[in-house]
Parts: sequence; C-alpha cells; structure tokens
Amino acid sequence: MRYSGLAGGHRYSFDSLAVLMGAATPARSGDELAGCAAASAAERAAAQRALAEVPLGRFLDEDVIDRDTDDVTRLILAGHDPKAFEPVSTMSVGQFRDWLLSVSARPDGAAVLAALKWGLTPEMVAAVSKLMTVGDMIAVSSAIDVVTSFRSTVGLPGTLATRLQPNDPTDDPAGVAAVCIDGLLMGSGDAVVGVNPASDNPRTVHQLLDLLDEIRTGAQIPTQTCVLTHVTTTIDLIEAGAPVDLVFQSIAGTQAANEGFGVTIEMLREAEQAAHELHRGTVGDNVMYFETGQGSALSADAHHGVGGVPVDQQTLEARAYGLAREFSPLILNTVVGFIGPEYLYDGRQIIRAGIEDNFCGRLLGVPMGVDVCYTNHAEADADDMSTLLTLLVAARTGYVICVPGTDDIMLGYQSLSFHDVLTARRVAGLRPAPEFDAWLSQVGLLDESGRVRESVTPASLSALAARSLAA
Amino acid sequence: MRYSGLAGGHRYSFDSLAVLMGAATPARSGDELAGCAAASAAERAAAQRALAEVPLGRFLDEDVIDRDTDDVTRLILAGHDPKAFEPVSTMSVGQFRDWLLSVSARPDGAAVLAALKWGLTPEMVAAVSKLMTVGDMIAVSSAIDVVTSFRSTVGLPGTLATRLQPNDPTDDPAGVAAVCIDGLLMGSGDAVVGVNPASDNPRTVHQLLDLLDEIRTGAQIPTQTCVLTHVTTTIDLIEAGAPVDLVFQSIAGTQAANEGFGVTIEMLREAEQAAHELHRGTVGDNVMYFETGQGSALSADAHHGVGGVPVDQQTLEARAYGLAREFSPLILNTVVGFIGPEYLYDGRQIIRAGIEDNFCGRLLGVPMGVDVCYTNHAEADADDMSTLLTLLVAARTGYVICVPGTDDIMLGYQSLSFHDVLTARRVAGLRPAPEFDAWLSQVGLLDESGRVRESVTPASLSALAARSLAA
Amino acid sequence: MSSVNGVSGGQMGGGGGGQAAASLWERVRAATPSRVGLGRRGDSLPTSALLDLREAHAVARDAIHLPLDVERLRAEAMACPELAGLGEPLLVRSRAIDRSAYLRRPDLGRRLDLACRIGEVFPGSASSGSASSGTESRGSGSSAADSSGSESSGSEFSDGDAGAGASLPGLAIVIADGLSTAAVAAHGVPMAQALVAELSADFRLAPLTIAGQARVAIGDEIGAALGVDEVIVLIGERPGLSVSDSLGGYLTHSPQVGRRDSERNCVSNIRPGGLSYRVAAATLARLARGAMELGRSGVTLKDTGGQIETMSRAELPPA
Amino acid sequence: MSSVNGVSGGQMGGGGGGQAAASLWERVRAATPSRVGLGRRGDSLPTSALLDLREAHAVARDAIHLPLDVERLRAEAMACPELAGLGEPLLVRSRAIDRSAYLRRPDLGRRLDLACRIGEVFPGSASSGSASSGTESRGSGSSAADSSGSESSGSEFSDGDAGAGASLPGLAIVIADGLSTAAVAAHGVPMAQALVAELSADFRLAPLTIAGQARVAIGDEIGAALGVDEVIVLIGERPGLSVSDSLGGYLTHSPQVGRRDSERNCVSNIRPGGLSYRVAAATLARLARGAMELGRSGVTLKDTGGQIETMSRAELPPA
Ligand code: B12
Ligand code: B12
Repeated sequence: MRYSGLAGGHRYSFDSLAVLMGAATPARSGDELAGCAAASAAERAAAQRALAEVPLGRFLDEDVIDRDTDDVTRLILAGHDPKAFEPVSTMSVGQFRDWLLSVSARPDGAAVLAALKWGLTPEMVAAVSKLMTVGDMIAVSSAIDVVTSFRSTVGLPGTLATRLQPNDPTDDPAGVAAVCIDGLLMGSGDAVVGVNPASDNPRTVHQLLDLLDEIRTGAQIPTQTCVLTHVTTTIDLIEAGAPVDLVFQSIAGTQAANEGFGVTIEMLREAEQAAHELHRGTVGDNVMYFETGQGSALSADAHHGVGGVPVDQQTLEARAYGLAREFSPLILNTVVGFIGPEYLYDGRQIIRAGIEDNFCGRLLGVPMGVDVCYTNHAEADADDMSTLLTLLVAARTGYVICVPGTDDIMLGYQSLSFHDVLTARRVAGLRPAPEFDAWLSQVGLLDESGRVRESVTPASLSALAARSLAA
Repeated sequence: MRYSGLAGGHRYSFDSLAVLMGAATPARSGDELAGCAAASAAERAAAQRALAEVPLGRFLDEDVIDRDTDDVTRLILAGHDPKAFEPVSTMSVGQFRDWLLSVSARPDGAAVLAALKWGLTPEMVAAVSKLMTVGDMIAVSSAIDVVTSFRSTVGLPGTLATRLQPNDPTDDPAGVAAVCIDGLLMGSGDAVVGVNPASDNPRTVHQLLDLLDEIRTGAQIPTQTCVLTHVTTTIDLIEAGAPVDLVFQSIAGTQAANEGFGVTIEMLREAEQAAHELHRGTVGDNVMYFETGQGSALSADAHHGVGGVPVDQQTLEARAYGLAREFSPLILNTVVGFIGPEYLYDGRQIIRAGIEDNFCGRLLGVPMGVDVCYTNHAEADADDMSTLLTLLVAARTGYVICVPGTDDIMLGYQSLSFHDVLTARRVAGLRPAPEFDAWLSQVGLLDESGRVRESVTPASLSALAARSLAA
Repeated sequence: MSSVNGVSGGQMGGGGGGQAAASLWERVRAATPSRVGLGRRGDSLPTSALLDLREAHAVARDAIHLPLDVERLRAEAMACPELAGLGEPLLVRSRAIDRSAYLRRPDLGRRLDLACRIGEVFPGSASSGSASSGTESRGSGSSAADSSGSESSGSEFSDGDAGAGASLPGLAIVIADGLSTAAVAAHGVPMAQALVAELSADFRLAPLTIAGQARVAIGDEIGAALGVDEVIVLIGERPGLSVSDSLGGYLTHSPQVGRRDSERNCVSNIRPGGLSYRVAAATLARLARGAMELGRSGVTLKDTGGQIETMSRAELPPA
Repeated sequence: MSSVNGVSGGQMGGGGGGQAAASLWERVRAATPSRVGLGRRGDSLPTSALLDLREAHAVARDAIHLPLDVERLRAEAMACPELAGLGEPLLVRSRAIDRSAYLRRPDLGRRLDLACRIGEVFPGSASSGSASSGTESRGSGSSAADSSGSESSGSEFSDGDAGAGASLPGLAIVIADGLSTAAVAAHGVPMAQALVAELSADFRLAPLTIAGQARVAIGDEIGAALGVDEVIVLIGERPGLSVSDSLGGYLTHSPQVGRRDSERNCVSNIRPGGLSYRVAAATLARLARGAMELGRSGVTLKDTGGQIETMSRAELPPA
C-alpha cells in the first residue's frame, strides 16, 4: 500500500509499510547504510505522521518481511492471538501510543500490558516506539513486569541482575576463574555467568562448561552458567553429557539473517527441548539465552523486505524478539553498541537504540537485558554508558552485562564494570536477584544496608581460588 | 607552576593550573572556541593524570583567575574555611575523588559532605569533576542534601520541584496567566513561578509582579514568584513597593563577566538585604534566585585567567556557584543547553555539562536546579532532554524548569514540558515540594496514589481564569 | 474547595472534562500562543502534540541553514524611499566563512571580514583607515564632520540633510542575518523604515548596512568605521519551535570593538504577533535619544516610555 | 561460612584486606590480563584505574585512524623466502575511499575497488575478466588449471610447484588491514609465513594479497578472481582497551561474492599472549583441509583438533 504524510507544507509519500517504517525511524547510521533512512528531518516527520495513522490491524495484512519467504514472519503471524489483540484492535499506531501511556500510568497497568503480549506483533511494537520519546518509552517499560527463572529469578521489581562475563582470549580456565572471583566478590553473576569462548572447538567449550559448573556448585551459587557457543555445538555437548544450564544463540529478525548465523527455528526447538530434559533448573525452567542487536541482519545482507526494499534495523530487531519469545528464554540481551558505528554511530544513537530495544522487548514479554557497551571505533565513551545504564534502571531492564573494569579483553569492546552496577544498585535502591541476594548475604558479602562489602572473601571463594588459580 | 603528565608514551606539559584545568576538561565546543581545550584525546588523558596529582591545597595558592583583578576570586578565598577543609587538606585531586566516592557510599555521607561545604573552593570541585564519569558524579550528587525554603521547601529527599516559566512574547498578562493555569493544573510551580519579561521596562515588570502575586494569593499557593529582570530594576521596584518574593540575577564566574551582565557583588548584597527586609517568606528566608550557564563568561569575552590564558567554561561555571552561595539563594539553575552550540555542541555535551553543573553546585552547597534545554541550532533533541532529566533525578537535582509543550515561545528554545516532570516523578516515585504537595492534595488535584489528576479544575483556578482571561 | 469535573471524554484536546472545563480550556488556549491545554495521555503528551513538536523541530533545523538573500534585501531597501534616501546600502560580511563556522565561532561573526572593512568600502567615513582598530575611545559627536569626504557612489550620508544634519549626532542602522534569515527577510526593511521615520529628526543617518553571518557585536566595528555616535543592529533572533521569524533590535552608544552587552539595550521579539514595527521603532528611538542625553547606553539606561503594546492574538501566526 | 578479613588498609590495590586477601588478589591478578582486583572507592573504580582506562581509550581512538603502511608490508613479505616464493604480492584496496567511509560503509570495504580488480592486475588468473561478477557458483577444484596463463611478472603461482602443484587445490592468503593496522603490521607477515609452512604440502598457493580498507568478505572477491578453492583472510580485529594488535584468520571455501559469514570459519585473537602463530596456522590448516574434504566451510565444519594452547601469562603485553 501507499502511505503519505505532511510536514513543513510538503506531502511525502511512501510506497509500502516497509518503506514507511524506515523513513519514520529516528536517525541512525545503519539505516543510512541500508538506504532506508528518511532523506531529511522533514521527511522523517512526515513519515511519523503517516505511521501514526496506520491502523494496527494493517500490520496483520501487509508484511514488512514477506511471509512466503521468511519463516520468522510466519512464526510471528502464527503466534498472534486475536483475543489478546482485542483491546487495541481498532486503534491506529498513534492511538496505540496514547493508550499505552495512559495504561502505564494506571495502577493495573502491569496486568493490562501482560495480557496484551501475544496480541502484538513486533512490527506494531517497533512502529509505536518510533512515535515515542525516550521518556515515553521509559514510562511504559517501567510499568511492565517480565519475570523468568531457572536457579535465580530475573526481572522482579526492585531488582537489577547481571551477567558476569569472564571472557578470556585463550579460554584459559584460570583466567576465567579469576574473573569469576572478581565479579562474584562484587555481587555480579545473578542472571548468568556466561563466557564467550575464543574458540569454537567443542572440547574447549566442554572444558569451560565443566569449569563454570564446578565454580557454581563449589561455591553453591544460585545462578546459571553458559558458554556462548553455537547452538549446534551446545546440542552436541548436551548429548555428550556436558553440564549445560542454558542454551545460547545469537538470533536476528529474518530467516536469511538467521541462516547467516547458521541457525534455524527447528534447531532452536530441538535445543530447547534437549535443555529442558536435563531438568537442571530449580526455581524455574526457562532454559534459553539469546543475543540480538540492531544491525545484525544488515551485516549479513539479510535485511530485505517485501519488494526487495531494505528494512530498518530497529524493526528487524523487534522481530528477533518475536522469534525469541517462542522459546520462553530466561534472558535475552541486545548487544546495543557492540557491532559498531556503521549501525549506531555515536553515544546518542546507542542510547536511543538501547531504550527502544528494552521497550520493544518488554512489551512483547521478553525478559530483556542490555549489553550496555561501545567499541573504540564509535563516537562514544564511558559517560554514555553511565547514562544508558541510569536510563535502563528507570526503564526496569532485567539485567546488564559486566566485565572487569569495563574492558572485555577478548571481544575488544567496553561493557559495564562490576563497579558500575554496584553504583547503580545503590543509587536506585535495587537488589540482585533474590536467590543470589540471599547467597551474598549468607556468605557475608552484604552489610546491614545491603551494600556489597569491600573486604570480605567468603571461604568458598578462597577455596575456589586455591583450586583454580596458579600459586 | 608547570605541570606534566604522561599518556600514550608521551609527556605533555602545562604551563599553569589554568592551562591544566582547560586541557583536562572533557571535550566541548566552548573550550575549543576559547582555545583552552586539549589538542588531542591523548593530551587530555595526560592532563587528567597531571591534575589527579595536584594537591588540593595548591588551589589556595595558585589562582586560576587572578585575585588581584577579580573580586569573585577574592570572595571565594575570603569564604574558604580552613577548618572545614581539614579532612581533605592533604589530598591530591585524585585522592579527593576516591574519598568523595567512599564517603558517598557511607550511611553518614550526607553529613560529612555538608560539613565540607565551605572548605572547598569552586576550582577544587571543578577539578575533581573532570576526573569523574557521569556515574561517579551521580553517585556523589545523590548523597548530598541541599535544602532551602521561602514559602515552599526545595531539595528534600524524595522530592522534585519545578519552576513554572510562563513567558509571553509581549508580556501579556492574560498570556502569562493562561500558562500559569496550565502549569498549576499539571502540578508545576513549586520551586517558583518565574517569568522572563520580554521588556525590561520597569512598569511592565511591576505589572507582571502584581499579576503573579495576585495569582499566588488568589489561589493561596504556597510558592514564590519572580520576574527575571535585572537586579537593579528589582531593587528599584522593591523601593516602589512591588511584591517581590525573590530577587533574580544572571551571574557568571568572573568579575569581568558580571560587569558584562551589569552586576557587582555590592549590588547583589544590596538586593539580598532589600528582599530580606520584606519578610515575605513563611517557612524560610532564602530570597535570591540565580541563573548561570557554561559559556556565559566566554560569550562576554570575560574568561581570561592568570597570564591572560583562556579558562575552561566548566571551571568558570563552578566559580559562579562560589559567588552564588554567598547569598544563600533559594534556588540556582544552570541553563545548560540554552546558550547554544558554540558552547555545548550536541546532546552528549549538554548532558555531561548538566551533570557536572549539578554535581559542582551541590558539592558547594548550592540549591541546584537545571534548565534541561536545547536550542534549534544545536545537535540535540527531545530524547536528549528525557535522558538528562532521568539522570538528574538520579543525581537528586532540586528542580527543573517547565514550559507548555517544551516550547518557550518567547526565548525561542525548548525546555521540559509539564508532562515530562509528571512522568519523571511517577517513574521515580518523587513528590513536589511538601507545602505545594499539600496544596495540590487540598484542592483535589491529587489522586490516592499521589498522581496529578487529569480532569479536575479547582475552584480557585477557575476563578483565576474567569478573572484574568478574556472570554 | 475543588470542583471535580469527571473524566475527560474525548481522545483529543484539553486536560479538563465536562462543559465548564471545555470552556475553561477554550479560554486558556485563546489567551496565549503557547502550547497550553494539550491534554495528557497518562503523564505524557498526546501523540498529535508530539508529532507537531517533531515537525516544528525538523522545520526549524532546516531554517537555521537557509542563506540570506542579500541582493533581494538590498533591492527591497532601494525600493523604499526612506532607506534609498540614505544612500546605496553597504553590504558587508563577517569573518565566519559559512554557517558551520558561524555556529561554532561567534567571535568570527562579531568581526568584519578583512575584505570588507568599511573604511575601504566607504573611505571618507570616520576613523576610516583604522577601522579595525576602533578600540580607542572617542568622545560622542566628535566624528560628525569626518564623513564629508566620502567618495562612495550614491552616498547621501553627508549631503542629504547637509546643513541641518551636520550638527546632529550620527546613527547607523545595520540589518544582520543572525540566526534567522527568515526574520530579516520578512521584517528587516520595514523595521528599518519605521526606525528612519522615528529617528530622522534627531539623527544624521548613515546608509543602511546589510551584514551576513553576523552577530550583534558586528555593529560595533561598523559603527566605529562609519564614525557614528550610535548604532542600531536589527538581527534575526534564534528560531524557536513556534516562532522562527523574530527580529531583535540592539542599540549601542559610541560603538567600538570591545563593547560589552551591558553597554547595549535590547528590544526583542519584533514581528507580527510580537512587538509591532511602530512600537519597537519608537522604543529604540527613545532609547537612542536617552543614550545621547545620558552619554551611554546599557543597563543604566532604562526605557520608561509607554509599556510594550499587546497585540491582538488574532495577529499571531498559528503555533 | 565466610572469613571477614577486616578493612582494607592501603589506598591502592585490590578489594581485599589482610594477608590472606593480599595473596588472593595477587593470584587473581596473575591469572588473567583482565582488569581484575582494581579495588573500590565506595562503589566506584579508583581514580588510578579510571585514568588508565581513559588513557587506553584515547590511545585506541588514535590507533583506529592510523593508515596501513602497504609498502613496508610488501617489502617485509618479499624479505621472507616462503612468501617471496609465492610471487610478487598483489596490492589491492577496497571501494572505501578513506577511514571515515570505511567505518560507516562496511559494504564498500567488502568489495574491490574497480581500479584494482585482480583480473586486470593478474590477467591469467581464473575467471579473470568476470572477476567482479564472481557470483555464479563454481564447483570446487574446477579452477585449478586456469591460472597457468599468468603473465604477471614474478608470478610463481603457477610455475613454482608446477608438476605436483597442478593437481592440488588452490588457496590464497590475504592480509587485510581491517580495524587494526597495528595488528597487521606486527603479525601479518609472520602469520602468513606460518600458514605457508602448514599449507604448502596440501595446497597450491597463490601469491600473497595485501588489501587496504578491507573487510573479511573482500577475500571472496579476491579468491574468486584468483580462481582458488579456498581463501584465508588475515585481518586486524577491532582494537580493545588492552589489546589493540589482535589478528583474526577467516577461512572461506569456494570463495565468491555473496558468501555468508556462516560459510566461513574463524580463528581469532592471534597475537603474543593470545593464540600463537604456530597454533593458529595449524588450526587454520586443519580447517582448510577439513573444508576440502567436506566440500564446504562454515558452521558445519568443526575443528576437533587440539584445543587452543594457553600461553604463559608472562608473554602478555602489560594491560
Ligand atoms: C563484530 C563481531 C561480530 C558481529 C559481526 C557483525 C559486524 N558487523 O561486525 C556479530 C555480533 C554479528 C557477530 C556474530 C557472531 N560471532 Co562474532 N565477533 C565479532 C568480533 C567482536 C570482531 C570481529 C572483527 O573485528 N572483525 C574484523 C573486521 C575488520 O572485519 P569485518 O569484515 O568487519 O567483520 C566480519 C567478521 O568479523 C564476521 N564475523 C563475526 N563473528 C564471526 C564469527 C564467525 C564464526 C565467523 C566465521 C565470522 C564472524 O562478521 C563480520 C561482518 O562480516 C569478533 C572478536 C574478535 N576479537 O575478532 C567476534 C568473533 C569473531 N565472533 C564469534 C562468534 C562465535 C560469533 C557467533 C558465531 C556467535 C554465535 N554463537 O552466534 C555469531 C555468528 C557470526 C556469523 N557466523 O555470522 C567468535 C568466533 C569464534 C571462532 N573462533 O569461531 C569471535 C572470535 C568472538 C568470540 N570469541 O566469541 N560477531
Ligand atoms: C542567547 C540570549 C542570552 C545569552 C547571550 C549569550 C549568547 N552567547 O548568546 C545569555 C544567557 C548570556 C543572556 C543573558 C542575558 N539576557 Co538574554 N537573551 C538571549 C536570547 C534568548 C537570544 C538572543 C539572540 O538570538 N540574539 C541574536 C544572535 C544572532 O546575536 P548574538 O550576537 O549571538 O547575541 C548577542 C545578544 O543576544 C546579546 N544579548 C543577550 N541577551 C541580552 C540582553 C540584553 C539586555 C542585551 C543588551 C544583549 C543581550 O548577547 C549575545 C552575545 O553577545 C534573547 C531572546 C530573543 N528572543 O532574542 C534573550 C534576551 C535578549 N535576553 C534578555 C535579558 C534580559 C538578558 C539578561 C539581562 C538577563 C539578566 N537579567 O541578567 C542577561 C544579560 C545579558 C547581557 N547584558 O550581557 C532579554 C532582553 C530584554 C530586553 N528587552 O532588554 C531577552 C530578549 C530575553 C528575555 N525577554 O528575557 N541572554
């Protein structure tokens, strides 16, 4: 269909929903690279006006990514629940924004929004986010509850969890253990202790899984561990008897991009099944861990929509959440500043994208976390990361990723430090996941006020050090 | 004195404290314009290393702005209390940062920091801020209490106040009243109802003062009003019997810049005295209102320090706070994005500057507020403003400025909307100033949860509308 | 004490509910061009209001970068008898080479481009040769006779009112683009015309100067070069969301490079719906005469003439 | 369950207190080049650690923009007998004209500049003329003989091992600057040398290619143009705060424009303190042979050879 909108006295028109979505997206480098960004600020304003008029129902009829050639679209449409959609089915995107903001300010907001989850498609959610300011998105995101669990519970009000990311450039077990000790002593690791392996050699991955499991059981830590290798490797390792808590996979919003990652929906189903059967969870059984990020489809040249037009990266990102929620993940995080300046040019773009991703994910019912991060080739710095973290706390993101001193020496980028989260928790009065919080307190790591003590080493972690570090 | 520091294997040297401060400042356009910015990222890093080593005591010996020619410097030095300085007197700037962060995390942090107030000079505070991230500054700012009062109390924990800014391009009384009604119905105006007059004609100013006083007394609102005219005009009007609650003045960090504003320390003393003698405050007697902003000294070509070198705008801004606190103001706000891109180029620079200003002011004991704002010629947008507001809430700023729909049609810039503050208060669980909160509740504007109702018009405000608006 | 009006009915419009509230909001909206009575969705702005803001921002961003059509402005001035009577307008530009330099470097926007120092363009005027070093203090009125040697074509500056004029103080009017070329294009010439009408009895007026990429303080160097006692700069004020064509008028007595803003007076918001040309010109003229009496402009000079006239809101452009 | 070690004494160093903790932190720090045991000031990083990070960031920012010294790299390659034996290196560049274009437009960094299509530089090779349209699918090994007609000076590609070589599959090694010219300058040539040693028995090797402003996928177009069965791209990985000279090695079977990343294999973190040249070369060679057997590279090809060797931490550069 053709859409059109006015701005600055001119009328701009847009050939399809896919084109309209791109033109209505706040400026970012990835869309300029893809060729779907508005050519001027006025054109963008006109596109937003046009988008505000589109009925939500239209998204069920007009595909952004063609259902005939894309299994993610088919999955999304199959999962759509017309009954849940009811309350908003006659609204336009603009009215939907108004409604979301009204509902979020009501005491029963969380319940109303939770009931809506399967009535929304990722495209609807992406569309409404384009009409929102950062403040609007925080207002709605913070009214949503998304709670999941395995050995710990992620997403409860009043909590902020962390992935402890003990990456090592040579997958050295002592190096990984050292970072785990550092992070655990700073109250990190309640969402997951998760290593990106430098190698994808299954033997190495297996060894790392054993190491993490040993650390967890040795210190009796109520958390889950993960080695972020390809899903096929994980499936093989489950068969080989490795201690797999969570199955990890990077996913994206199109079938073609997932093919670029070497992954299919079938594989994910198989993996979820296999992990479930291990029955390793204690307080819950969410077994999947996904990573996504604006730009990953484009980076695989797999970002084309109906009519072959490029689709904006934020819509594609929301579609990745549409795929993810089929597998009831424990956690999903966007790696928002990770991929590079060709997708998100500077701190401003990274910040807006992080808030959008958190908003879209939470509205779709996905247990969102964010890798608050930047690379050295982007125009961003540690201040932008403090800023995004503070916003995400207000927007109630479930968890963030932490590394020692902001420096991931293996992936070559900067994420948050363990310190950043200590500060954010104290300033906002937040606690770790409750099971982990109890553990911290039990091993003497918390003071009366709930702050992590500076000079305590629980016996179990001293023992771990003795076992796993060279003298 | 000469200072030097290493970075990237090179040694950089800096001819004086003034030069060092400039080079150590995080990048911003105003310092590039002034010619005091570091030439490269590496030089900046080296300057920060050098600055970290400078003993705090050095700031009492080496002037940034020459005490012989600058009365602000003399005032600052005269106000310095060596006893209050004691606890930190042997520290370097770097150690001072460490100490501030440690103290802020302690339960008695607020008391310790309050006792320090007159021991610190603005230069010490500016210096330490240059070594801090946004997160560090939030951590310290949020541990500080600065509470002042007149008819309402600004700065209490758990509150966020607002200046209602009902500017009108023609100083039309009905226009001003209309904006007041709009803002009051959205819970705004607890720090002050303050108009920037379009004219500086004393008769016009007098009329506006009468109008605001009538609105306040008519609706029995526990707040204070102000017409932001030149201090000399206000002094004259006090003599003429006009209802002056607060004396306003724009101030800056050098004598020369204040001369550019047509203001002297003597004038400010006279004005404070005159306003005090009116005894119009009920719960307190803080009678001054100041505005400042990074770049105002430079814009008056009054930013030169010892040896004639340009001084960085952030240090000068902190000095304006050093001047302000001599007059125990009720409120002071930085107009952080107001002056333009030649001082703060984009959203990122505006955000960092806002957080710095709030930090420096609070550490010096100044009741800080922020005009969270931007102009159309800067690379910034409403998202940057949502972002800065959210950070400032975490950093416990006392108040922010609000206008209808973000649009100040007289000053030609965008500040926060009344809506933005409603959102921020709800998301963070904050309330207005207690006296104003009680008023809101008394007139039926608050619902059970403390949220401002959407569809209530108190009789007193209907009456005001009937009186002051055309039919 | 309060009258609860029930829940708001419609999707659009003000925050009040019921009949009484509707008429309240109508009156509130009618009383101001500000964006009042937008209503609320939860605690946020309604979508329609937000989209209006976004559009206005997009348009304002584009406007900042529109170049000034100097030639059109000159032609317009020449078509106006009062201004043509002052002689051929002087066209100058600042040292800021483009919009980006102008935005980042206001210092450059305050100084005349070396290639167009007025002393050279207009050699007979004032301290001509030393135009750019006009920092030495000059007594007011001392330059009245200096301009008689002008050789510039069409200069009526020194011969228009020759006899009577020679004893009057000199004043120059400068139209500068500032941050809104739209304001200058719309209001520059009519406002200058209104000023000439108010001033010509008491001042000997220099030809109009049109300055590109200019800041307020460029008037100091121009005024010094022209050897006038006072300069009035009409400049485009920075564009807001609702108003992007507002003109400011700045008076400086005894102009010379280095004058501070506290040594000027300002009349702001000149545009339909703001201050009318007539009132603004009268105010600036009163200030100009007052400054001659007082021997200086700036904070110590207060305009105690009539207060600013309030325009009918009907004249306002749509917000 | 816990041993409280009392309050930390010193201003500097780790978060632990007392003797036991001191030795704990020594061991933790010795075990990893990561920034562990930084200590805390309140909940924040100590000033010294923060300043280290800021310095590292400043240095890394500068490093991204350092240009590759292609000439030096070529000379270095020619000075190395194994590489010289492959013939004069081919020097190519991508379509990204400068660093800024490279950073914003990875698509341009994936394609050969029109001016340096290999088919022209090196006309005898493979599908020469149609180098840039290498999207049609070719069966593996089909191009083995195509390169015999090479006329390029110094090309030993086709005659070095002429007899034996002709039956071997072809493989090209590409050194690409990527995001760290420092990595390529330090490790490009020695790593290529190690690869040649591991590969020369099983592959017929094309001359080394050196590619500027290049992304991993540029190997596809190069490999197709050279008509080889496999290509290995050695590329500068994006610099981190602590490590700014890490090299990545990417293997692609049957290279052609349009290959996906899932059709490649990767060996990362090649540098002193990361993966050694020897181990990396052996791994890549195993993968290259495995891909020939399997008929494809990518996710379905797993390296089950020896696990990655852990280097002694003593070899690490200071963090
Ligand atoms: C950036 C990056 C990504 C980005 C790539 C997109 C982009 N625009 O750059 C994203 C986030 C999409 C990504 C995804 C994955 N990555 Co990755 N990635 C990196 C990283 C941090 C930097 C790469 C780099 O600097 N390249 C140099 C630049 C100049 O070249 P480029 O042409 O711009 O980059 C291309 C390649 O890097 C390629 N690529 C990126 N990752 C991978 C992984 C594999 C196995 C392959 C073959 C190619 C590949 O994608 C880029 C675009 O085409 C490296 C870490 C490192 N130290 O190198 C890990 C790294 C290469 N990735 C890794 C992995 C495991 C993956 C995933 C397989 C994760 C997963 N389980 O799903 C996926 C799938 C990638 C695929 N097959 O398509 C591993 C590879 C381990 C190994 N030895 O096989 C590394 C070493 C990190 C790690 N240890 O976890 N990655
Ligand atoms: C920007 C601005 C400022 C900035 C100027 C710095 C800068 N770098 O731009 C700051 C924040 C420092 C400022 C301060 C003040 N300002 Co002011 N300012 C403005 C504003 C919003 C825009 C001006 C503009 O666009 N100029 C055009 C550009 C292209 O020219 P420019 O050369 O870059 O700008 C110069 C002048 O604008 C001048 N300037 C700015 N304000 C004032 C005020 C007076 C009285 C004078 C003579 C000059 C002056 O400073 C600039 C740098 O030299 C106007 C509102 C408007 N709609 O115009 C108010 C406005 C001009 N300011 C006003 C006032 C009252 C003040 C103060 C006196 C407030 C106070 N009580 O202390 C101070 C003192 C100024 C001085 N004497 O030095 C009033 C003037 C009312 C009147 N008719 O006299 C205005 C109209 C706003 C208002 N209604 O409150 N201001």
